[in-house]
Amino acid sequence: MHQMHGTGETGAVQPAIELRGIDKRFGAVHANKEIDLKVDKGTIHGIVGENGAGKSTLMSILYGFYQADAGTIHVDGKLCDIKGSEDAIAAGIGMVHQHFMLVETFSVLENVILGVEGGAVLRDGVDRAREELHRLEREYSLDIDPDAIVGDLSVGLQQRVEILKALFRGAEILILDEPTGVLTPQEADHLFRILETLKEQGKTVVLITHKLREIMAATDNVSVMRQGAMVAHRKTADTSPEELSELMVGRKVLLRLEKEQAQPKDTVLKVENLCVENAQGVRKVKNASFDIRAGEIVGIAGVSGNGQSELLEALGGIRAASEGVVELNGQDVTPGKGVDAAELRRRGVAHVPEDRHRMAMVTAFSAKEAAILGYEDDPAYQKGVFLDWHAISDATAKMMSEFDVRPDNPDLKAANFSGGNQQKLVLAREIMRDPELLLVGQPTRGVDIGAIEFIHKRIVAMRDAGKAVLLVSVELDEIMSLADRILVMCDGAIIGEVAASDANERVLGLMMAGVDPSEAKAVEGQS
Amino acid sequence: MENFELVILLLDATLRTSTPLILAALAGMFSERSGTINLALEGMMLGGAFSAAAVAFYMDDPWIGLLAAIATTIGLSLLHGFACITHKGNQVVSGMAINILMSGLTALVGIALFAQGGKTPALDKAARFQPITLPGAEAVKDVPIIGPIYFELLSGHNILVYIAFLAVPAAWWVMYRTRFGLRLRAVGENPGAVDTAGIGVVAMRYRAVICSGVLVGMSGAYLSTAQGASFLQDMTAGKGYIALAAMVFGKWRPFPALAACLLFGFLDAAATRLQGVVLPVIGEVPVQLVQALPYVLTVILLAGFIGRAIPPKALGRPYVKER
Amino acid sequence: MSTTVQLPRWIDVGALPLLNLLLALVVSGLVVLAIGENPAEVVEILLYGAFGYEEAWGYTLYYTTNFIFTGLAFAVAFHCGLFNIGAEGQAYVGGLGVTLAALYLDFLPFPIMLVVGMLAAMIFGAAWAYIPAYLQARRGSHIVITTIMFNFIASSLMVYLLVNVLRPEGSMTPESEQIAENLRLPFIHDIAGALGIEMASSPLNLSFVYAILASVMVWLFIWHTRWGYAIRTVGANAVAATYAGIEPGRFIIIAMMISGALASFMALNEIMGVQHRLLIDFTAGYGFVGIAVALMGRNHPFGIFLAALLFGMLYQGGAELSFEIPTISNDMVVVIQGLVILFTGAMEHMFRPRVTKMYTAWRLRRDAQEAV
Amino acid sequence: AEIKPAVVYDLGGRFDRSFNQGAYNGAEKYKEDTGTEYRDFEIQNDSQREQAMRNFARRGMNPIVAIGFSQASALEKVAKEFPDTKFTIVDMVVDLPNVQSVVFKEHEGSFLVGVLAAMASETHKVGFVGGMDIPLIRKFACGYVQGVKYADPSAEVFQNMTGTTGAAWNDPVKGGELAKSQFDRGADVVYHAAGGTGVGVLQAAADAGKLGIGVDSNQNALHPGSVLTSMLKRVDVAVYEAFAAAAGDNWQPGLTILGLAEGGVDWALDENNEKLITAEMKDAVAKAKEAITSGSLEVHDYMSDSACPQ
Ligand SMILES: Nc1ncnc2c1ncn2[C@@H]1O[C@H](COP(=O)(O)OP(=O)(O)OP(=O)(O)O)[C@@H](O)[C@H]1O
Ligand SMILES: Nc1ncnc2c1ncn2[C@@H]1O[C@H](COP(=O)(O)OP(=O)(O)OP(=O)(O)O)[C@@H](O)[C@H]1O
Ligand SMILES: [Mg+2]
Ligand SMILES: [Mg+2]
Repeated sequence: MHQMHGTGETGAVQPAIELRGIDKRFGAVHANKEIDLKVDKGTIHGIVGENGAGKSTLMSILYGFYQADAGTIHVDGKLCDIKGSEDAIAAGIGMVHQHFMLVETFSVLENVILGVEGGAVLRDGVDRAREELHRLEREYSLDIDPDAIVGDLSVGLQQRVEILKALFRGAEILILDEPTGVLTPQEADHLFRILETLKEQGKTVVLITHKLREIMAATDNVSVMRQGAMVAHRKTADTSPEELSELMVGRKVLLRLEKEQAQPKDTVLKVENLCVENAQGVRKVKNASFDIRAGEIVGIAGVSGNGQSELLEALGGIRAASEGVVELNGQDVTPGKGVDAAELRRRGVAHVPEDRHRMAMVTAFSAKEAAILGYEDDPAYQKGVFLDWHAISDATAKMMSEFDVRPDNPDLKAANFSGGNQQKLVLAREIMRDPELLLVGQPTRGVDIGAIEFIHKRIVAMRDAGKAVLLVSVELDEIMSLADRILVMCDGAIIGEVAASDANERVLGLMMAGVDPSEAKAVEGQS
Repeated sequence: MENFELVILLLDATLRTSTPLILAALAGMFSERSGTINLALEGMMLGGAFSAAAVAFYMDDPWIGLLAAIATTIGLSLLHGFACITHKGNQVVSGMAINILMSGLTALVGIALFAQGGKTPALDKAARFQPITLPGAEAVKDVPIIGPIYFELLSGHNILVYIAFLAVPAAWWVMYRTRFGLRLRAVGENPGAVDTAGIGVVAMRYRAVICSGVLVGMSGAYLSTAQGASFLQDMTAGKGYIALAAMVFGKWRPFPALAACLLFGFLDAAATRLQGVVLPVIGEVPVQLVQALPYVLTVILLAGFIGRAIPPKALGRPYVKER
Repeated sequence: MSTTVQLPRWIDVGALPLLNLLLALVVSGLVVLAIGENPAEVVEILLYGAFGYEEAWGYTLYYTTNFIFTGLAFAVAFHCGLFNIGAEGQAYVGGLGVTLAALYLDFLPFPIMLVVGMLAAMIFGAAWAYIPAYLQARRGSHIVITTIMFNFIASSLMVYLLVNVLRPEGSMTPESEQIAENLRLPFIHDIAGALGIEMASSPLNLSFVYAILASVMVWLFIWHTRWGYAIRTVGANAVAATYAGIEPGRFIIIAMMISGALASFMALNEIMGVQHRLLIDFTAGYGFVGIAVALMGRNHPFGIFLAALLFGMLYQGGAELSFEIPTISNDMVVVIQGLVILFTGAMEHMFRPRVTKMYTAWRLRRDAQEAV
Repeated sequence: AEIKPAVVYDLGGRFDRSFNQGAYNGAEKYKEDTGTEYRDFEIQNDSQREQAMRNFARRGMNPIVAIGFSQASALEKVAKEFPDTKFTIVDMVVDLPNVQSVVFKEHEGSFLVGVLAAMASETHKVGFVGGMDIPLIRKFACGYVQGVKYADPSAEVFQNMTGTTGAAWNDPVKGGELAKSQFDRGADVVYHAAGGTGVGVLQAAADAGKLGIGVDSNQNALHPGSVLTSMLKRVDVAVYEAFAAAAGDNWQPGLTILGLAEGGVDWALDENNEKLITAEMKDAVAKAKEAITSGSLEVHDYMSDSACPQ
């Protein structure tokens, strides 16, 4: 990625998009609060904000997917009444959604022409589309086979189809919602080159991302959202990652955690040559070998999508190993070979998955029902053949008070807790079991600052009590401040290990991008 | 030679028995490819059969009866759509409700109109679809091989039989070669993609169930004004479900569905003729086994033992944007 | 809707279904008007037929018994996220179990037979549910379609057996032999009689008590046992179930087999209780009505009881209706049934968004006032 | 005496243009003749039989006439519960002190139409379509075959049954298909004993320009010129007689058998089919009738030994 040129005289040019007073509620959730936003023509404009800040909602309103409760949208200075995506497309807006909007059983070509078929009978339109597609492919180096079935394509290629869709419709303004979350570093680089080309052609790009590095490298301007409100606009050149993250979370980002030197003891978990495949049979973890000892926190760093999730799920007993051996305190617990999640729990493995909302929570349950998920067999919760709801209620109340879950009502439906509070409940459930081994993914994603500190302290306390912890996080800050040893994963393989004391963001970053550890350190040494 | 004749006659009967299945299976396909489960085929067929017979009786014209049948089934489709598309109700429940409702309503209205225990009066010739003799059929009647095939098998069916068989390539063409078909298939796979492409999901799905209504209306009219000569209570006798099975068996595609309908129709025709026949080895053919065969085959297919039937991805799921 | 304020239970499970039911009845009234009869009179006859005399109560509760069983059957599967449309076939095959037990184990004494008959029904019903359950759990076949197919397969199978195997020599009807006197479930009026209470005779029999017990057991099972918990987890979030070590496939099979067993209890009422022989189509669509009963009762045994009572009333009152008003055949009840299923089942969301909105607005206003 | 009679029809209902309709006609005729109102009920499924009868009995309806053999087991039960109510059952024997059973010698009537069918046939092939496959219907078939062979020993008879359940009485589409299959095989006269299903058989005959033979009621008028004749089974008489006997206080429990001699079965000749029946046919059938009533010709009853002489 090369450095951006400044935009020059902002304000002199007509903004490509102007949003005024956009307001949107989903039931009781106030997703967008009177938002104003100006995006200059021919620029790349970043939007950052924590999970749930309302970024996707705002852009979906601009694209006509949702309707705002209040506010106006101006495109090229003209008031634009966007009632549906049709109007947005007509106004020259294209969007690549966070969750792709593709028909997987269709070919690339069919996906691209959907909605702009050029006639009631497909044939003529298809031929014209094929030519146009070729032109676009060449112009933006978006190589893709127009007749490939989209479901067979990699995520990166699917994203290209989305971009092609927008360009085919003649988009002058392109919105990309977290496009790099699912990409390999190479694919991400390619994407940014494409965006650069678009900009050179005078098109406007709105880029939503969590990665401040990308903002700093690729955008001209940046806007920050927090809890549904737009809190700041900056020229990228005039801001810093520190300032942005402070704006995002609403206070200074936490500094390094104070903690003692680790006192590792016996090996608790031993992983040898572990291979794991995803549902489509693609090998996502490749020959991973490592071990974790009692009294240490091992962190796994990596760009999301590089196999960490599958590794964590396999160790939690949810996904079978296709090869390799896993031992817990010397006993074989290789997932899929007669050992499942329930068995692992009985043996003292607690698991906080990355996607808690989807995997660790049953939102239709009451809080106390959710609080025994995975532990419903615990004798403490039984009274004869029945569940002892009094005991469960008491236990839940205890979890709630200890982890400051609000409101502290065990009978409230889980769905009625905010995202952060749901997560605290899950953490409480798993950590308060006092397990031998804690597997934890993204422990602080979406929780507020106060809670982050609290959770970090609890994890360190577990370590100090002689437990083993495996931490997966894409936040390098978090990994570096919590872990005692850091393993870096790239493309399914563990490509290296760094002691926390030696780690810094650049080395880890290079390794995460697949650069060999020794080389990474050499590069680092030169700078 | 005699066997040849028998086979021709059996196939001839197969065409007659599979016609309502073909029309209904195509109807199911249009609805389900757009993401709306249509268990209501049975009830709609019944409603269509009733309207066709009743109106044909009053007007003495099968074509007006057919129109009435189609109007009725479109109405029912819209009701189904209103429950499942507009109000995001459960599609299975809505289908079952329509089936039960029509089973009662046709009889009730029939009694109110004709006081014959839910039947409609027998239709005379003018009020029914009559067999059509294809050009030259009489001429080749006595030519060996060609005669039986052309005269017995291909000629001499009523117009709805020919419409049903022509509807299959037509449906294929619409599904795979037109803008409407592309959008329809897309909305059954990923309504989000259709929505973001600037196409209304709800309108698209309504159009699909209306197509479904048109086809199933013809199927019902065939039962009461072409194959039969009056409506009687529950005369569909599970044909709607067989058509549904054929559609699944045909993996939600027109030509394979046609093949499934012909197979099921053939089984039905054969069961009629195999009755009481003692075959070597097997002994007397249990008619019930032959009758159950379509269902058994469909289950085996669904279990993935012969190929795989993958339904449209969004099938059965209402399109919910804002949770 | 999840992001809005939660509706209080009395609206969610009380007012909304009632509103839908009311609409169904209004439309039914219009149908009655359309065929030239007086809806008020129809309602009167319906109510009189269902509750107006002692015997009517017996009939109403006899139908209710069937609906409780099939409603519970649907509900248990539904809690596991499964749409079991196969209660009809499961009950039919369950009836085969009862009949075989009664015909071949007739040497067993009465009280033992009560249990054996029940077990036989359960085993057969559960076994019939097992196949679609297995196909869903292990091979991903859609349970809605497979259970529909299995209804038809059951129907063919039973016709074959009744015509070719179970029909006694020389009999013209495809029915099994009568089951022995001492194997029948006692009628409630007989039990009452034995206790010295005079009661009009009706088909209401001991299986009604089974139905009440089954409701309590289902309630305990679903909300107070680990298995019930596991089943609900699978139904609400299969991914979370896997995470928790609850294997969805296993509980899909368990839930479906329990569902099939519950459906098969209908055979106790019909065969051991009333018909005393296996006959063609004795299930008479009760299995399908069970879907409506469960949905109306919000899949809770108490709600199911109330909904079953409603349908029992419709059935019995409807029979009276077709006796009293010749132009209204039994089909009127079928129409009402269809409308009730349509409005309370398929269109259950019709009023919900509006009611939710109104309630949310009211709540927000109230909260705002309280905050002041 | 004042009576409150009631009729419970079998599946197929009072307008099946056949068996049940015969009963309806009998009841209607009685009402016309005497002004006595009656109640009737069409059952929709097997479970309703008992309830219908019990309902009538409880309301004091008396006598109650049950149409069809399927009613037997339900009637047996209800009759025991209401020993003071008079029950009449048509087509089946129920041995109880308050039950009168009326059965017909359908084989005799079928014999006559068999004679006519054989004489009307030009292809020497005739057909039979039965409803539900039960001994009673085989009895029809067997009598018919005997009649055909009597008139034309070389003739071939195709036989089909519609089904094995009650639904077989009410499936005209299937009936039509069966008739077509028999025409395809060369038959040109088809006799049905299939209740409502037979409507489809006669329709198919009319459509194909062949001849059908009706059953139970006089069905000649359904397709004038295409229905050769109808085998009359005087269910109407049975119902009428039951009502009349109860009113005249001479109703007797026990078995009544109605054959040719008693006028319980016959063949139909009216303006709709007079052109189809030649004088020769009339003579032949009259001769056969005479022989049967006099006892010189015995038509084998299938139900006596569950077999039909070939
Ligand atoms: N369709 C919807 N229905 C109801 N609530 C929604 C819907 N979409 C989003 N929300 C809610 O609106 C709020 C903002 O969500 P949004 O998806 O815009 O956040 P985001 O900033 O894009 O977060 P992320 O970084 O996780 O993508 C959240 O509380 C979310 O739960
Ligand atoms: N899916 C949901 N269903 C019902 N109510 C919800 C849902 N999500 C959020 N809410 C309600 O909306 C409120 C705000 O939720 P949201 O997740 O946006 O909170 P938040 O500001 O992100 O808090 P946190 O920082 O704890 O995640 C919650 O208190 C909750 O009552
Ligand atoms: Mg987002
Ligand atoms: Mg949040």
